[in-house]
Amino acid sequence: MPPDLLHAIQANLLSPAVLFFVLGVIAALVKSDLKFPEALYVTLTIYLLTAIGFKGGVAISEAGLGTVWLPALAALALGAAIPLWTYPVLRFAGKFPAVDAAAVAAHYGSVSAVTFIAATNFLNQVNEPFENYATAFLAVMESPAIVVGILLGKRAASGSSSIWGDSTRRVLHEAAFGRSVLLLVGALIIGALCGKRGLTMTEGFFVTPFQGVLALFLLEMGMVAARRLGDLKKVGIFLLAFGVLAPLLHGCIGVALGHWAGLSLGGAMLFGVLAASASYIAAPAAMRLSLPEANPTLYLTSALAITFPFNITVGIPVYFALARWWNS
Amino acid sequence: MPPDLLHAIQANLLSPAVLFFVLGVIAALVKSDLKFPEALYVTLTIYLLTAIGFKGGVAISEAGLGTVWLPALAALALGAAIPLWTYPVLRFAGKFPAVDAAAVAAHYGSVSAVTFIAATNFLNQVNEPFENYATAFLAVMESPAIVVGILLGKRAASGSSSIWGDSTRRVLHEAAFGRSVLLLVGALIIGALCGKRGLTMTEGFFVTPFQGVLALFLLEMGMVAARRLGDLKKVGIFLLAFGVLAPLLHGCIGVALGHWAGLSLGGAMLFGVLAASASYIAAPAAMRLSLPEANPTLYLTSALAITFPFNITVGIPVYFALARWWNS
Amino acid sequence: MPPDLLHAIQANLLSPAVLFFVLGVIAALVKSDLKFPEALYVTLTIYLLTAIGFKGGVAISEAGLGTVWLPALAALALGAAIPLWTYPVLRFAGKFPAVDAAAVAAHYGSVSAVTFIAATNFLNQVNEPFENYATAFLAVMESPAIVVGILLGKRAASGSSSIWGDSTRRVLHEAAFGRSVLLLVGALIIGALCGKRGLTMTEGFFVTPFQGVLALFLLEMGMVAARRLGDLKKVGIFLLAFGVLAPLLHGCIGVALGHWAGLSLGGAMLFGVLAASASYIAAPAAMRLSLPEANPTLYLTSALAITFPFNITVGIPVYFALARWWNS
Amino acid sequence: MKTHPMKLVTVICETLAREHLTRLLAAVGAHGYTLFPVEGDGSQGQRPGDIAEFGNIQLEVVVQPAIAEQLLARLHGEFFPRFAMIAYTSDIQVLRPDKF
Amino acid sequence: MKTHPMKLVTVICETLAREHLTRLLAAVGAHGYTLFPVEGDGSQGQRPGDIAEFGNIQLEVVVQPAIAEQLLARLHGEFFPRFAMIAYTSDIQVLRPDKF
Amino acid sequence: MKTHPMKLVTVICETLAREHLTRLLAAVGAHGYTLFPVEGDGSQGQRPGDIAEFGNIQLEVVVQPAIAEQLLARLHGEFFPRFAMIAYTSDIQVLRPDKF
Ligand SMILES: Nc1ncnc2c1ncn2[C@@H]1O[C@H](COP(=O)(O)O)[C@@H](O)[C@H]1O
Ligand SMILES: Nc1ncnc2c1ncn2[C@@H]1O[C@H](COP(=O)(O)O)[C@@H](O)[C@H]1O
Ligand SMILES: Nc1ncnc2c1ncn2[C@@H]1O[C@H](COP(=O)(O)O)[C@@H](O)[C@H]1O
Ligand code: NA
Ligand code: NA
Ligand code: NA
Repeated sequence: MPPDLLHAIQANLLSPAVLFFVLGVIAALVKSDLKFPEALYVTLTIYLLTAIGFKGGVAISEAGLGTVWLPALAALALGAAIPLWTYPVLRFAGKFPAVDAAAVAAHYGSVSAVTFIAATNFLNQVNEPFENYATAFLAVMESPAIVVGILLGKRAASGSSSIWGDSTRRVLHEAAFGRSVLLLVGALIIGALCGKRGLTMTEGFFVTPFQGVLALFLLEMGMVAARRLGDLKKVGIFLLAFGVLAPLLHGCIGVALGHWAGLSLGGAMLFGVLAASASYIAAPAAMRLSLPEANPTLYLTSALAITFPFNITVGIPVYFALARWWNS
Repeated sequence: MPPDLLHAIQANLLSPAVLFFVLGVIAALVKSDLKFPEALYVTLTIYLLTAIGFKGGVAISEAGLGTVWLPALAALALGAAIPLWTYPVLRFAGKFPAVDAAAVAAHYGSVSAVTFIAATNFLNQVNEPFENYATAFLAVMESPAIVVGILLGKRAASGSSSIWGDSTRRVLHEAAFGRSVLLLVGALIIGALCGKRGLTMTEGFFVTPFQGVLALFLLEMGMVAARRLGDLKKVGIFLLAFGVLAPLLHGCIGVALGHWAGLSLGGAMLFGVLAASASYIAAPAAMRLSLPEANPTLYLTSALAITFPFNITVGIPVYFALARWWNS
Repeated sequence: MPPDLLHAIQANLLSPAVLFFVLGVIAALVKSDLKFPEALYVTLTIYLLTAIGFKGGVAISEAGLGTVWLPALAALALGAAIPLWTYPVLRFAGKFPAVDAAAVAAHYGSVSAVTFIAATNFLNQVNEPFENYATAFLAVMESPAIVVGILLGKRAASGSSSIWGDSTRRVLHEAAFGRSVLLLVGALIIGALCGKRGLTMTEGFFVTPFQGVLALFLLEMGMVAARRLGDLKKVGIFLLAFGVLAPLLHGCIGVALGHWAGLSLGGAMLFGVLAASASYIAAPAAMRLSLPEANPTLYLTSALAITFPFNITVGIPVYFALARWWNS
Repeated sequence: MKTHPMKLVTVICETLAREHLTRLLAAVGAHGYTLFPVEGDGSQGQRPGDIAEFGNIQLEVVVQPAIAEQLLARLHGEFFPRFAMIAYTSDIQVLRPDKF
Repeated sequence: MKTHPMKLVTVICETLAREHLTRLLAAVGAHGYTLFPVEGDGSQGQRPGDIAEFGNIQLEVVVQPAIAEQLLARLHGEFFPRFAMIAYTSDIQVLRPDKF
Repeated sequence: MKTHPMKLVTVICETLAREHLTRLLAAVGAHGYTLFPVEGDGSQGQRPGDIAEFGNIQLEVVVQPAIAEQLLARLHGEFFPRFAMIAYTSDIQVLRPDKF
């Protein structure tokens, strides 16, 4: 490994956020009675999403929509496209049933907001500037892959009655107004409308405590991810490998695409992180709603117990090294 | 409309707090799955009340009780008096049953802490100074109208057994020790005892994040208010008009009284806001307890779905313009 | 009383944190409907423990483990030893049944994190420096006394079946991985690994709002403690006296030991506070699990309704005066 | 184990009726109760439960059949007309009949 | 007080089935329901409930016996194969039979 | 739909008994359980539930009648003397008897 990469990995592993994640993993493994209340989990989610949304919106108001639309479109297209190649890989190389392949593919095309936030945290830490409006890419990448994945899966699954029947409408509703999209897009627009002045007023809340809140949240996510570790043996070696290789591949593609779309080193790296990350809240919820036949153990374990920890610890510095290599 | 007023309305509508309120309204209208946990709602309430109480108390310790008592007494009297004219209007012009008229009247004499806080936020934003001890007026205005309203309503309603019988005692207990009064008055006294030094110690909590927390809270309140919009058609045109005209009238009276009591422009405006605002938590709870015969749809819809959003968006800049006009 | 002590007591009583504690006591006594949601209580606990753990860890990384190990060992030994003399006192002078004496003894050997935090708050307020790594003493003192107390009690109690049988293993598990130990020790290690740079990144969360959060938490603890006041008459005069005299005695011993272990005035005082404080969450939970025959009214009332309020209000300045006297 | 028949009365109602209800329980002679917040939907609309004051509670009380009877009668007469609520009884078996 | 027999159907299931369930209730003609988050353990593993999406809800609905029958049949056919859940019915007594 | 009789055992107890209880359930052979925090009032005073450790939980478990019997017996012998709690059983109907 090149010394730069090693250094980046070490810097990442020794950041408070990642160490709290590790503490969470340990807490779950030793079966500590530590447990976050559900209300705290939701509160942290709302906080993190509105904070990055708002800051992203302010950044858009500074940069102008003209700068943002092209890479945002690229992000959207990439998200929608990823299931198109992951589905056949899982279906034919992995021999998964069609609905399961579609469900897993949807997860990897969609994104993990926490992974994205951890990556911006990493960039701050190594003093690498990035386009703050990258939050807009996060916002547009959550839903397209979910819709594509459901369409792929629906051809195979069959809903027997009207409770299941009209789900396409509901999926599109979720894609547009689901909690995380609504908060992100809403806060983005608010930030764009308020501009710098709005940020000055609220930075004691949206900026000052942000990094510490992220650390606390990753403590919880460490526990949540580790609880799924027991399912690793149920998913098979193919999905284990997929959970590490898919993000690496998508990270490369994302970094390249981000670079091509004119982003800075930091921005291209974030693009790679988004492509590499897999959704573990929005996508599972959508799958239970629209493809309830798909086996949740498969997609939850790969997204939450393999890809998420991999990205948080090793992936982020790797995509950073990739972006640096590409840029030079 | 005078350009100043237009400008003030625009400034208000483009503040983060009001935009998050609008986002909440939208979230409810599009039936998003976004939902605040109950614990978060309570936490935000506790935070906002203790924070303004504490800061208000520090301001009292600076200004001296001698300065505060007269306007505080005026506030208390105004709160107790408002039901005396709103009740007959609702009873005879509006043709409401006596208990309903009394219940609605109680709501409009009492106050909304959030509206008050949003108004101080507005004043900060337009750099208009105000008496920080105005929180004391908020504290003394919550209960009197509720007591008056219940007395008005009790003459009409009839409690058939002892569970309902001893409610007067309980109402007075609530008026003195109910959650919001206790937190506000308690924090006021603590602030007054600690003075500036206490504020220095705790401003990283009570001041730094305050505006952002308010924005988050208004996001929730937008959802809560919007969920009641469906009831608008149930309350009739009279109450709809009342929900807008009563605050305008009370705002005028409040601004005038505040001015007369020797407050600054900002202070008089806050006085007007208090008079104009209607309670939607403390008063409904008191009505369910003491006038359970009154129809909650009437008072909740008018206070929460009409008056509250009106004040937050348009009312606040209007009362500001009034105060400015009065002052010049 | 020497004027210095009086002054210290007064300074403590007029701090926001202690005044909010008093407000909580009043809220419970007047039966206000104020109630903290359980999720808020847990959140505040997690926040306070990780914040002091993290800051303590950073302090260890500055001071070096070489400085910390000796006083930490002394703390651990003191914690384990306290039950050895409190048990016979309660058993023979107090005439308590063996399990009850053992249970109460465990509580007084263990520690109250909130009392410790309130003491650091006091030191900050009177501008007295102290070893920030003292959090390490807090971390090592929670469990030993609980283990000792359970061993003392087990000889007397008898579990009739296997649900009760294997509890020793579970007690040791709790002692090592229970929520508060895990958070404290985990955050300590994270802080030590991250060092000053980690603190710079997260101080907007772990430092800026800390004092205000503590004040809010003490508001809740005031209510919780006051709800137990009704049980005072059930525990008898002996335990009442014990609840005040034991902390005074342990405070003296702690201050002396801390001084002997080479700590500064502030550090020795914190040592005394730890010795003097009694656990009211971790120890009761361990007792219900391992000595369910012990009467919870006894240990909860003495630790929570007597010793805790005594320490928060009067004890802390007394131990401070003791440390000053010892140092001069 | 010998078990004894007892009645479980379950009440689901708006939170703001809580104090009235617990006072009614004391009045009819119940020895304890259990309650928790719930969400609900019914004839008076959805109650999402993000604000306790606008939400529901579910209250469960174990009582002697005669007390259940009395409780229901008073719920019917004094509470049903005033609050959004439902109530029902079911048959249960307990071990310590004297406790209830 | 004259009481009337009615059925209480209790469903404990993963939170993500919620929307399907409430739609099913509407489809079979229930007039209301009550629900709350719960933790659980069962054949599909522990559900600790710190993240609602990975947790359980308990849903309780009071219905006429005929509707209970229908509800159970559809739960059996359409829900049991898809979701982690249990369901059971019990006999209860209500005062206002027309409400359900 | 053919339903099968089963027993629902409900236990309301102080939170700190939780671990003992779930171990007891495993010991008597229950296949799952559901629990949630509750507030309560009883002979041992009010439990307001703002601190989980000082509050109550309600635990519900569906079991075969024979297991219910065993569970009750052990609750009576080992738990009632030690913890603030109540327990009761009721008759329910399930669709998949082999699940319990
Ligand atoms: N059929 C039902 N089954 C279960 N819960 C119900 C039912 N009807 C009403 N509820 C509950 O009782 C509350 C008040 O009912 P309502 O007065 O009909 O609005 C609702 O919010 C529900 O929580
Ligand atoms: N025997 C049981 N008694 C009570 N609740 C149960 C039982 N079995 C399962 N559950 C509940 O139903 C949920 C789903 O069950 P399962 O599909 O078996 O994992 C569990 O998480 C529990 O909350
Ligand atoms: N009669 C009752 N009905 C319903 N719940 C009860 C009853 N008695 C006690 N409880 C519950 O059981 C808990 C412990 O009861 P106790 O041991 O009597 O204090 C109480 O806190 C209540 O939650
Ligand atoms: Na992705
Ligand atoms: Na008013
Ligand atoms: Na101690």
